[in-house]
Amino acid sequence: MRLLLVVLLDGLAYAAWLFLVSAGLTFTYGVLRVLNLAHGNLYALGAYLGATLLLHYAASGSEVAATLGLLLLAAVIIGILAGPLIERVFLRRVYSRDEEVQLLLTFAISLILEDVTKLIWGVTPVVADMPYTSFGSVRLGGISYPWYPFLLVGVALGLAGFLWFVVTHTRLGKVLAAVIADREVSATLGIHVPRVYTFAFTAGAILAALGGALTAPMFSLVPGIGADVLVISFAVIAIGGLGSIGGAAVGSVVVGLARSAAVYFFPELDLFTIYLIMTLVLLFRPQGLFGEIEIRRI
Amino acid sequence: MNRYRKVLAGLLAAAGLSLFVATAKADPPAGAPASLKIAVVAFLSGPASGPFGIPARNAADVWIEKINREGGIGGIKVIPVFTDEAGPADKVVTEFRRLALEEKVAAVVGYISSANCLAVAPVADELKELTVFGDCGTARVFEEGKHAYVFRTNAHTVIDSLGAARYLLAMKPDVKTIAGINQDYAWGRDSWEIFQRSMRQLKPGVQVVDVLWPKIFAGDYSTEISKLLVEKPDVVFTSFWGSDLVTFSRQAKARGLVEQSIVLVNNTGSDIKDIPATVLIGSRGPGPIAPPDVEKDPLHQEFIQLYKAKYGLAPNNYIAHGAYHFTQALQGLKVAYESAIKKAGRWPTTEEVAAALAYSTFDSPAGIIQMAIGNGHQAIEPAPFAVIKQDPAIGAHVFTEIRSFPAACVNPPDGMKSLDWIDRGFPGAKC
Amino acid sequence: MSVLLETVGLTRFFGAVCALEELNLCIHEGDMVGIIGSNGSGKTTFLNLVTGYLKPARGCILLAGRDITLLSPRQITRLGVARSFQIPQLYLNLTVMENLLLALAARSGRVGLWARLHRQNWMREGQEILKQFNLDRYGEQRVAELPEGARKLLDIALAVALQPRLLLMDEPTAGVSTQDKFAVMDTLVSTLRGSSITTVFVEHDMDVVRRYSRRALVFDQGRVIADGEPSAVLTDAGVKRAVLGHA
Amino acid sequence: MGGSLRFIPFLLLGLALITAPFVLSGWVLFLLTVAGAKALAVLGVVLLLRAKLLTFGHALYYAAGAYAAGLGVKYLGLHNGFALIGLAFVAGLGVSALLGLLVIRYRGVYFALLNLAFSMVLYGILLKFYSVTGGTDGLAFPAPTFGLIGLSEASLRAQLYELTLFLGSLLFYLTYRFFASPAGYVLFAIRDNEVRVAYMGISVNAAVYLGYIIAGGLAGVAGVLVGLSVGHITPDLAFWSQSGEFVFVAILGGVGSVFAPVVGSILFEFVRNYAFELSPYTWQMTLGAALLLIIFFLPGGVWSLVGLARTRSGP
Repeated sequence: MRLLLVVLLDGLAYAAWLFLVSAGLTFTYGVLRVLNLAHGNLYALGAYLGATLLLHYAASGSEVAATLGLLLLAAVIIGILAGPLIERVFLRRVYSRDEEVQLLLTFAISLILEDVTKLIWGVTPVVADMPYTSFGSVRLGGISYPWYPFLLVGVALGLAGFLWFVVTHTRLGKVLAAVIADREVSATLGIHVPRVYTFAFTAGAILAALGGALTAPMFSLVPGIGADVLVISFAVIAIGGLGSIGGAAVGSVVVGLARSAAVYFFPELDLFTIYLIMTLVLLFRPQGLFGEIEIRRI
Repeated sequence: MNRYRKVLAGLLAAAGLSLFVATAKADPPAGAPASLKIAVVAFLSGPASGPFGIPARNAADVWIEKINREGGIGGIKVIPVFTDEAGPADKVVTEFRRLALEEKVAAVVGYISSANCLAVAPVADELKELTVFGDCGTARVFEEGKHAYVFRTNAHTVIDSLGAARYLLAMKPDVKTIAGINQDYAWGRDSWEIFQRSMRQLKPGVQVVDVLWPKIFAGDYSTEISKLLVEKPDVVFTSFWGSDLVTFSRQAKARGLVEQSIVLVNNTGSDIKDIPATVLIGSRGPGPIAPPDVEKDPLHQEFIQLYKAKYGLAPNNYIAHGAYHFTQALQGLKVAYESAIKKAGRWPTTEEVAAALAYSTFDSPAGIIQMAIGNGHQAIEPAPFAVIKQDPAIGAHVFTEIRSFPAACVNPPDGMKSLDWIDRGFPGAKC
Repeated sequence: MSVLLETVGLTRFFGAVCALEELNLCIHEGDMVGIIGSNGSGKTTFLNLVTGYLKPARGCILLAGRDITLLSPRQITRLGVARSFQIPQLYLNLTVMENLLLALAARSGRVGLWARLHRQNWMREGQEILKQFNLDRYGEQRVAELPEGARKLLDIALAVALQPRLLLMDEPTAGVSTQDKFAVMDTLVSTLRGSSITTVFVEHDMDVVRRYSRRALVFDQGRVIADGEPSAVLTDAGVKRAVLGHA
Repeated sequence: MGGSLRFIPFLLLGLALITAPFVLSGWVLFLLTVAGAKALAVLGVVLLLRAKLLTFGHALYYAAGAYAAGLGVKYLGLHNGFALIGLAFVAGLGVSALLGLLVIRYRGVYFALLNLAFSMVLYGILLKFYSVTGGTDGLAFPAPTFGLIGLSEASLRAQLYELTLFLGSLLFYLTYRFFASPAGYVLFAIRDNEVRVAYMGISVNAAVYLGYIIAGGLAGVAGVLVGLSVGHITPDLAFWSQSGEFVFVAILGGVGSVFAPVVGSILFEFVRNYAFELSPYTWQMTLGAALLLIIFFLPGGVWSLVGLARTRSGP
């Protein structure tokens, strides 16, 4: 029973992380129908900048709670810098071209960002763990947990709720829905579609960077973290259904719990859990748990 | 061009021999090249570059400068060719062929990844290229094959984990339960295999409660740590290094794992400040953790000073052996060349240098190196271990309880495979 | 005449909208049937259901007595049902001839991976078909460079090249100018007359249906509201209102 | 008359390639061998790209081929080069036939990333089953034998080169025939319009499956040829960056011709070997920038320059 609780707690913490890193990918895909292969690199940039700000901030030694604000700031800076740049300068030119060209384009950008990160931050691990260690810890199920991962559970829930609210209850959500449903028609309705695209891509970039920034205090940052995150977050959103925020949330929880159970009961399977689930889901529901099949009009 | 230079050098030498004999520090032997090109291969990018590759490259840089300042090898100036080890095996082998066939280097020093050593060794034999491995750990290189042109002037990985077992029992003789958490790749698997087999021999009855295999550079170990906290083993053995060890250390400290269990790291490769106090750590061969005899070695002191002067940091800034291992390789080459010159009375052939290096003994910044096993192609080294302690006086982490197990205690004898030697109860070990 | 195609209680919804309701229909061998109706009356849905592109909510489809309801478009095509499309469905980056050669290869059932696509007998037959459709001057052009009208004809040619038992055409004259309309249909009908192909075509032009079909079906809001000899059916006031929106 | 003359450049090129070992340095020869072998895997990527199927996991079959042969050496004691190549080919075909059942239902991003995920699973398996695969340390490929022809160490490189040349030429010719066949054209047709393909009574899935298996088999052979040349294989063969490299080379060369992958592959290997040394930190950036330039300014790849030159100079 106590073991079950621990498995659950670890699984939830991992699920929160999964959701934070995959929300941006599925959001961007949902609106633009472009899978951003540079997602992992935006994540890495957010993480590095977040860590840098933390290190800077820790040196001046102020409030601990404000560190979260710093991490958010890092995500926004990266998103605002990279998002419009990538969308306006590059992506915009290939919307009319084939899907594989769009993938190649984001792949090219991912290669470039990988080295940009290396040029700025080098190859030695960057460590900035203030929030992780200084938020204190709590005893649950007889063992000690730091607060920070549970804080992330809260942030993930909050983010999921916020995105749900924006999509379903705001004017912006309606605009997005219109653009998703039909680009041309929404343009005739007076929606400035290119602006919506820039906005949506930037929002996705901020989300990606936020995932990274919030993770930074838990991990040490090294070159190559972006690629792993891309594959993992793709698996999560493929399970949930590409473009579905709710799907990403459910996918995260499923994978998080399964992976935690695997570490406890079948440690050798740890690496494969996520892919096993993905394969199973796609075998029986190719469009993912919450995805919809599109029928082409002929 | 080369031949022209050689002829010219020969003529000059013949004509001016009597004039220069008094002033020249060391006359180049007959048939010597104008310069000695040595390739230095290490990770300059990727996750292994920070803790291992860059320090190793820098160490080779300062050590070659020192060798040249003191007259070069056999009176010939050494010209280093630095290249990056990163990339898949086919790229690494292509690069090795380029160094041997296009750059025509006299010797290749380096390689940190075991996979690259295994890939390069047969090619070195094929191309008859003298190759001295600078860091890689796997025992397979000389236990599974004979390589006439390949040497390794540092100990192989057996000392990391056998040393860890011996150190653990020295520090905590009454250990009852152990758990392992190792990166899921070849070296992590090797480390655990050697450690648990050694423990089984040294203290039968010790129980292995769990072995965890997170993937390399996984970045998050909180679930694994929860499990270790639930299981409460006396000792947690880990082969983590670099960024993985840093992350694991931080999470383990925050969660109280360090207080609950003894954490034992066999081969550190991270900054001492990132590892919590009370953790037991080791390093492959002396260097960053230096027993008294190595500490006193003038080469050790000189190396630290040279490195600091050029790169601003001590070479053991990272508790990584790479930096020391590359100087060992260069030192071994220098000594071998010079003894081969002495024996031949002219510039030696590659085969003569190889013969001189086999079963040789030489001094290095990591102390005395003996090329004792693997047909004289594989060095043995002592295994130094320590406990990390916070020193309030200087406000930083320091090593305490330094202990070094003699080379003959932690290395198998010549001609015996490591795992057989362990399973047979370390016959011939001198501790 | 024997029944070639029969639908029994065929029903299909799009969300809450009923696109086709309880359709019971028989098409006889050798017939030339024109289906007419306003936009959204269920004409194209009917073709999509018969050819397996959509699956019905209820009901079944029989081809020469065989139930084909759950078969895929490919399987139904292999059973001898070919169709053309309202918006031409072509291989834009292949030449006109290559489009046609693929249809011929498909018909022969020899989509092999060794012998060439451009083989002599297929090329000859392809030339003939192109001639019939007045497309022979476009043979070596990429479809992407073709004018709209020629694309429409090629789309139909690809279906005819399969030599089906049943040919379904979705608005063969849509996008064709008024003066060319009859020319296109004349070409088609003369090509089809020599064969034993049963033809069903969907149209919204009353004149075309009146002139070329032997039987007219009128669809309105998912149901057949009239069925019979074209001149009789199309003069009905209710039909006119349904098709044209006014009487 | 003109028809027979057209073969002369090919004949000369063939002669030059066959006699290359007597002229070129060992390093260049080795590079050409590796580039030629990898071109086979790239050809598979190109084949799939013809049907608009972009894969970021093709290294899966490359590694499957290499490891099938590597395990053949380790456990079956196979040393015959032809047997090893056969084994790799079958492994490439077999694994792609199995996974193909799942992935052929997908297009676009799903196809690209499902392949990526599967290749990462293989990568994980190769790491996991350490005692079988040697983990990251990899497996050794001792010098192979070729039936009755005994191989001396000295001539091994030249023989491997010739083997790669002949086997590669054969497979390229077969693929060329495939591209010209109805089944090959169906891939093009799928690229343009899957609906019409189905309405011709042609099975889209079967065509994609066939293409996928052929691409898998080609990659399998590429894997074993590279393994034999390098002498050692590691799980990196299955890593995503290897797949990314194949895609890059495919786009660099272009998908217009079976020759394009060879041109792209050789160009890539040489540039990589120099550029990597010049600046290891900006290597990927260079690749990315090159890819952007190709996407925007040279969508047909380097091969389209050949076509351009031909139309400008030709009658």
